[in-house]
Amino acid sequence: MDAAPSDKENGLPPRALLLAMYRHMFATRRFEEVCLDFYRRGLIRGYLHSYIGEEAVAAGACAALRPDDYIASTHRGHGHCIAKGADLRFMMAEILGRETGYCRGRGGSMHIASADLHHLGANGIVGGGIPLATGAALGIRVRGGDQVVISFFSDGASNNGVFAESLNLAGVFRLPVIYLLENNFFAVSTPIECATGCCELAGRGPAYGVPGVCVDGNDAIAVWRETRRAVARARRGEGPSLIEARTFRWGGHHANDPGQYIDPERLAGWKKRDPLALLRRQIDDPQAVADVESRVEAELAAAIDFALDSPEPDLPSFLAAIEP
Amino acid sequence: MDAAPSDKENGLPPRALLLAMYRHMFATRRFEEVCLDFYRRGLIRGYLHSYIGEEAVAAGACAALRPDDYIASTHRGHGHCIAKGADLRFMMAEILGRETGYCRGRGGSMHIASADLHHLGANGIVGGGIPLATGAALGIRVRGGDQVVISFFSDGASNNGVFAESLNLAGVFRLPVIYLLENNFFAVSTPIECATGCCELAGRGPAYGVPGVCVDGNDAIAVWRETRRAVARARRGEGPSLIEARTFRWGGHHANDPGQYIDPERLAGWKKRDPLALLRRQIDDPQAVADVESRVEAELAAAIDFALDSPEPDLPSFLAAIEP
Amino acid sequence: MPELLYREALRRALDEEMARDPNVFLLGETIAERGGSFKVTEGLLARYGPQRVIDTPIAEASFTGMAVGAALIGLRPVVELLFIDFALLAMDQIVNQAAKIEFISGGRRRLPLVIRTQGGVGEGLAAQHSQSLEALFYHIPGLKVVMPATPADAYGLLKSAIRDDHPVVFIEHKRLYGVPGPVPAEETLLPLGSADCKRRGEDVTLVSWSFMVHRCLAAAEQLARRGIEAEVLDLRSLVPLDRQALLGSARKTGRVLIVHEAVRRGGVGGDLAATIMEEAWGNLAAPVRRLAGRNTPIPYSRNLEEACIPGVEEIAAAAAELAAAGR
Amino acid sequence: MPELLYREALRRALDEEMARDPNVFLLGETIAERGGSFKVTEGLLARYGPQRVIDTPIAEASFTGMAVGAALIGLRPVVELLFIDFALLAMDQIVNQAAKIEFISGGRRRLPLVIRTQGGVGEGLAAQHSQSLEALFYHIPGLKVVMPATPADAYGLLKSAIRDDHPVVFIEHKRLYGVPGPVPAEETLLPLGSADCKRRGEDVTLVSWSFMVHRCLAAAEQLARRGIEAEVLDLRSLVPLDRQALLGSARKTGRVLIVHEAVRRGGVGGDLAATIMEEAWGNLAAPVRRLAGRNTPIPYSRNLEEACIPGVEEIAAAAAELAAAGR
Ligand SMILES: Cc1ncc(C[n+]2csc(CCOP(=O)(O)OP(=O)(O)O)c2C)c(N)n1
Ligand SMILES: Cc1ncc(C[n+]2csc(CCOP(=O)(O)OP(=O)(O)O)c2C)c(N)n1
Ligand SMILES: [Mg+2]
Ligand SMILES: [Mg+2]
Repeated sequence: MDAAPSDKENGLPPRALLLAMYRHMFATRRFEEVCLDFYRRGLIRGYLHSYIGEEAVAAGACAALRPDDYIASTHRGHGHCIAKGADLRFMMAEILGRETGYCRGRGGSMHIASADLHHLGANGIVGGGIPLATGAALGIRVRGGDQVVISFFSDGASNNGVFAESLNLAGVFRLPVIYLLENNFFAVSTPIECATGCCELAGRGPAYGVPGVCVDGNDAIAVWRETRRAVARARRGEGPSLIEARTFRWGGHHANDPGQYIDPERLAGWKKRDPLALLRRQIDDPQAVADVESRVEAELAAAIDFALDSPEPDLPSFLAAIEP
Repeated sequence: MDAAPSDKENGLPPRALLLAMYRHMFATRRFEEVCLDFYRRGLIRGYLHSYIGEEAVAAGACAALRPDDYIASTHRGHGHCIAKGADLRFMMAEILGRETGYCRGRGGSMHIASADLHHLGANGIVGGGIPLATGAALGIRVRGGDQVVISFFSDGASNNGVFAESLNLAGVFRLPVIYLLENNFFAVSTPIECATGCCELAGRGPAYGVPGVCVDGNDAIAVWRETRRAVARARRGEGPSLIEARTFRWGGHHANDPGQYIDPERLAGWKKRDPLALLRRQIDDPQAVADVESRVEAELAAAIDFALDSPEPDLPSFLAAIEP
Repeated sequence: MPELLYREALRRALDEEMARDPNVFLLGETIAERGGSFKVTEGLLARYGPQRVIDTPIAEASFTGMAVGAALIGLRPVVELLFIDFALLAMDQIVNQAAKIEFISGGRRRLPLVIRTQGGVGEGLAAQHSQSLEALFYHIPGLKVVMPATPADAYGLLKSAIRDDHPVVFIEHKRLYGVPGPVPAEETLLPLGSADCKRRGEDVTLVSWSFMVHRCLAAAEQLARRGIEAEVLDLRSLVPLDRQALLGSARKTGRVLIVHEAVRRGGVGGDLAATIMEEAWGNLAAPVRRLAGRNTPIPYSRNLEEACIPGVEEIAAAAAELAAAGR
Repeated sequence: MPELLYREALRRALDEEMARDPNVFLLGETIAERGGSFKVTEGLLARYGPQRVIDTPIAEASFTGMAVGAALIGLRPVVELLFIDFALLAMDQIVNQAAKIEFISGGRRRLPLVIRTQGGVGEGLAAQHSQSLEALFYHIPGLKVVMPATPADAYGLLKSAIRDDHPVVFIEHKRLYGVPGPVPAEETLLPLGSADCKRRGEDVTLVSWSFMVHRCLAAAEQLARRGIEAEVLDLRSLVPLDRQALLGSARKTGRVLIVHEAVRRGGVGGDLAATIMEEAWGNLAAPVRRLAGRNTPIPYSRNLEEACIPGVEEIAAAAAELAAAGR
C-alpha cells in the first residue's frame, strides 16, 4: 500500500541504535517477568497486561523518535514506556503503588505517564489514547515545531469508533501522528476474525486518506524502518501514517488469564520467532548483547530494591489534597 | 468496487414502481415546499431540514423494500418517511406539533417515527440512527426472518465513529442492513473536502469487510437498482452493503440557513439534473405523471387541513403522564 | 433455601428468562466463549447458542445502540457493559436514544432493554475502572436504575428488569459477584421500585444500596452492641424509588444517614436527603446526613483506595452521632 | 459601561485571550467559516487564521479528546460542543480522560482545557437538543462547571476559565446569546467559584444559575410588589461552589428556594438543598425547596415545552409560600 522503500531506507540502523533497541526489549522482557512474579505473589494488584512477545514493536517504533517526540500508550503499556526511555525504578515503584512512582502510586500499571518522557500516558480505556495522541499532534501544529506523535494501540481498539474518527481527523488536517496498530490477533479472548469482517487492518488507513502499511512486528528493524519513514513524512508536514505491526502475545490477556483459547501450536510458532532472538541474530555480537543484558539486570535489581524500599503514598496528605 | 450488474439487474423497474417512486418524490418536494413556507410564517418551530434535491435517494431505495422491512432516518428525514409510505396527514400534524401527529406532537420534524411503517425514527443526533438500524438487523437475525433494514445518513455522519463501528459489526455478523450514505457533499456548511482526507466514501465499506458502491443519487432508478441488489444479498443472508448515493441539497442546511457557502454555479448544475425531471423523462408518460401529481396535491391539501384543524397536545394530560 | 453466589443468581435469572422468552438475547464483550469477565454468563452460550449469546467487538457506543435497535423491533436484549466506566462511551445511545425513544414517539413505542453493568471500588483497578456512576442515569427521565445488594435481589430484580417494557440500567458491583446468599428455589420476581428493610430498628435509619448495604449491616451490628438499633433500608432500585418506605422509615426514626459509594458531590444521596427533609421536615430530630465517596478519582494504591469510600467504622460513628442528636 | 450581547461578551473573552496567549486555540463544528451556530466565534477565523480557529468533522468524541491531548502538551484549547446533548458522545474523553489525567499523574500534569457548550429549553428543538445536563459534570471530580447568566459574567468567567490550569466545562444557554447587558470596558477577570448576589433581600433566598437567574429576578420584582423582598443569588459556577455565599444567604433569610432548569430528580439542586439543610439546620424556618425541570424529555410542541421548566409565576408563588412558612 506504499511505494517500495528506497535502498537507503532499507539499510540497517546504526549499531548503537540496534543495541539500544535490544536494551529496551530485554529490559521489557525481564521487567515483565518480574512483574508477573510479583503479581502471583500478591505484591501487584489490579490488572497487569504483559507485553512479552511484542517487545519489538515498541522498541523499533520508539527508536525512530527523538526524545522530544510524544507517545500515547495503552493498558499493555510497559514496553512503550521502557522504549521511550523510562527509568525502571519509577516504573516499578508505580506498579507497586509507591509514592516514588511515576504517578505517585495513584495510577498503577494502566496509567503510567510522564511529562518528562513526553509520554502522554497508558490508558485503561481501549482506544482512549488515540484521540489524545491525535490532539497532541494538533497541538504541535498549532504551536509550531516538527515533533511527531506515535499512538500505540491494538486490533481490538481499531474496531472502536475513536480510531476511525481520529484517523479521519489526522488525515484531513495532515497531522504529524503515526498510528501504530499492534495487531496481536486477539482482544482479550476474542480472535480478530470474530471481531471484524476484514482482517487487513492496514487497509483502514486509505479509507480515510491515510497511507497504511503492514510490517512484521516481531522484527524490530522492520518496525524501525517503517516508523522512520512515517516519522520523516510527518516531520515534513505530509501527514499521518498507519502502521500495522503483526505480533503475538505469549500469554493470556492479563496476569490472571491462562489464555486457554490460544492455540498452543500457533503460539509455539510465534515463540520460534522470538523478537529478542531475532534481533540478537541481527546484531550478531554475543559479547555486546551480554553486556547490555548484564547492565539491564543490574538496573532492574536496583529498581526492585528502590521500589520495595519506597513508602506507600501518605494517606493524610492524600486526604488533605482532596477538594471539598 | 462491486462486480458489474447482470443484464437482468440493469432492467427498468415495473411501471407501477416507477410511478410510485415518482409519487414519493413529488410528494416530498411539495411537502417540503409547504413546510418551508410554514416555517417562514412561524407555524413550524425548531429545526427544519429540507430534503429538496435529494428525493431520488429515499424513493429509489425504499422502492426496493417490502413494507415489513425497516428504515432508520436522520434529521433530514421527511423524504425517507414519505417513501416508506407515511400518511402526509400525520406527518404534517407532527411537524406542526399537533396531538394527531405521528408522535403526538412530542417529536417534531427531527423525531418522526412509526412502528406501523416500520420506521425506526428520524434522529436529532448525527449518526445516532446507524447503530439502531444495525441493531434492528441483529434483531431480525435473532428472531429469524428475512427482513432487511436501510440505514440512511449523510457524509457528515460517515465521519462519526458509530458509522465505522456499525459497519464493522454488521460486517462481522453479516447482518441484513444496507448503509445508504447520501453524500450531499456538505455537513452544515462544511464541504466534504474539509471533513475528510478521502472523499471516496464507498471505499470505507471494504475496509470493514462490507462491499461498497457509488451511485448517482439523483437517478431514482439507479438507486433502486443498487439497493435492490443489496437487499437481495441481505435477504440471502450474505450480509450488509454500503451504497454511496451522490446528490445535492438545493438550499441551506436548514430553513434558516441561506447557504451562502454553496457555489451558485455548482448548485445550478445539480438543479439541471433535478431528480424529478430525470424520472419524469424516464417514465415518459406526461398524463400518468400529471395524474400522480394531482393526486398528491389533493392529498397534501387534505393533510394541511387535517393538521391545522388538529388540536395541540393537551397540557393537563401531558403533565399527568409525567412520572414523579 | 439454596445458597447461590451473586453471579450465579444473576446467571439463573438470565437462564430462566432466556428459556421462557425467545426474544431475550445477550450481547457484550467476551460474554459468550469466555462467559464474561465476571463469569455471569458462563454456560449460556452452550445452552442458547451464538445467535442469542453474542460476543461483540470493542465498540460500546454501537453495540449498545444495536441493543436499542433490536428492542425497537420487539426483541428483549440484555446488553453487558463490562464496567460502568465504559458506559461513558455509550452515553449518547443510552441517554439520547434509549431514554428518549418512548417519549419522542408520544408513548407509542416500547423499549424493553436491559443494560447490565457493574461499578465500584475495590480491586486496585484505579480511576477508569472503579467509578460509581448511578447518579448519571438517575438524572435522566426515561431510564430505570436498579442496584441489587444480595443474590436474591439480583435474581428477582434482573428477572423483572428483563420483563419490564422500558429501558433499565442494571448496576451490579464487582465486589459482590462472589458473595453467597439464599435464593428461593421456586421462580420469584421482585418488583422494581420496592425497597427492602434488611434490618429493623427504631433509633436511626441507614439508607443505602448495592455494596454499601453490607457495610451498613455490619455497622448496625456494631451499633447494636452499643445499644443503638439501626434500621437498614436497602433501596434496591433508585428509579423507580420506593418513596413510601424511605419516608416511612425517616418519619419513624427521625434520624437518617444515607450511605453510598459514589462521590458525594452530586450523588443520589443529595437528592434523597433533600426529598426527605422537604417531606418529613416535622419528623426529623436532626438533618439528614450523607456519608459517601470522597471527591476524588479512585487511586491505585491500596491504602489510598480504601480511604475513598465509607468504611464500617465511619458509618457506625456517624450513625451513633446522629442517633444521639436532638435527644 | 458598554452594552454587549451575551454572545458578544463571549467572543470578546475569546478574542482577548487569543490575542494575549498564542497557546489558546479553538476547535469545534462550523466555528470557523460560519462563526459558530450561535455566532459566538464570528470573526475570529479572520483574526487568528485556520491554525487557531479550526472547523472539525462531526466526531465529538475524538475532537474533544484531541483538545485533551493538546492541553496535555501545554496548549490551551477551547473546544466547542454545539449542544450539551452532544457532550454525551464525548463523555469518555471528558470523564475518563480529561477529569482523571491530573489525578492519575499524581498531580504532576496540568490540563488547561475549556469545553464550551450550551444547553436548555426554548426553541422547539425537542428532546435531543434541549437538555440541561450540568449535574452529570458536577458529579465528576476533576471538572469545574461554570454557568454564566449575564454578558458580564460570561465575559469575565470565560477569561478565567481559559486561564485556569484545569478542565472547565463552560455551559452557556441558548436563550441567552441574544441578551444584552453592561460589560466593563477595561479587561476584567471574574474568579471561578464566586457567586453573585444579583438582588438583595431579607425574606427569602432564590438560588439559581444560568437562564433561570433571569426568571428569579423577574419573580423577585413581582414579590417586591407584594411586599416580599427576595434575595437572588446567582451561583455562576457550580464547581467550585461559593459555599460561603450560599450558606450565608440561607442563614440570613432562613428560607431558600433553589431554582434550576435541569430535571429535578438528581439535579444539582438536591445536592445544594441537602448541603444547606445539613449546615444551616438551626437557621432554617422551613425546609429548602426546589423548583426545577419536570421529569420528562423535552417535547417539541410549544405549549408542552414551556411547561417543562419553572416559570416566573411558579417561582414567585413558591417563594411567597416559603416566605410565609414558619412565621
Ligand atoms: C472501552 C473499553 N472497553 C473494554 C475494555 C476492557 N478491555 C480491556 S483490554 C481489552 C482488549 C483490548 O484488545 P486490544 O485493543 O486488541 O489490545 P491488546 O490487549 O491486544 O493489547 C478489553 C476489551 C476497556 N478497557 N475499555
Ligand atoms: C452528534 C451531532 N453532532 C452535531 C450535530 C449538529 N448537526 C446537525 S445536522 C449536522 C450536519 C450533518 O451533516 P450530514 O451528516 O452530512 O447530513 P446532511 O445535513 O448533509 O443531511 C450537524 C453538524 C448533531 N445534530 N449531532
Ligand atoms: Mg489485540
Ligand atoms: Mg451531508
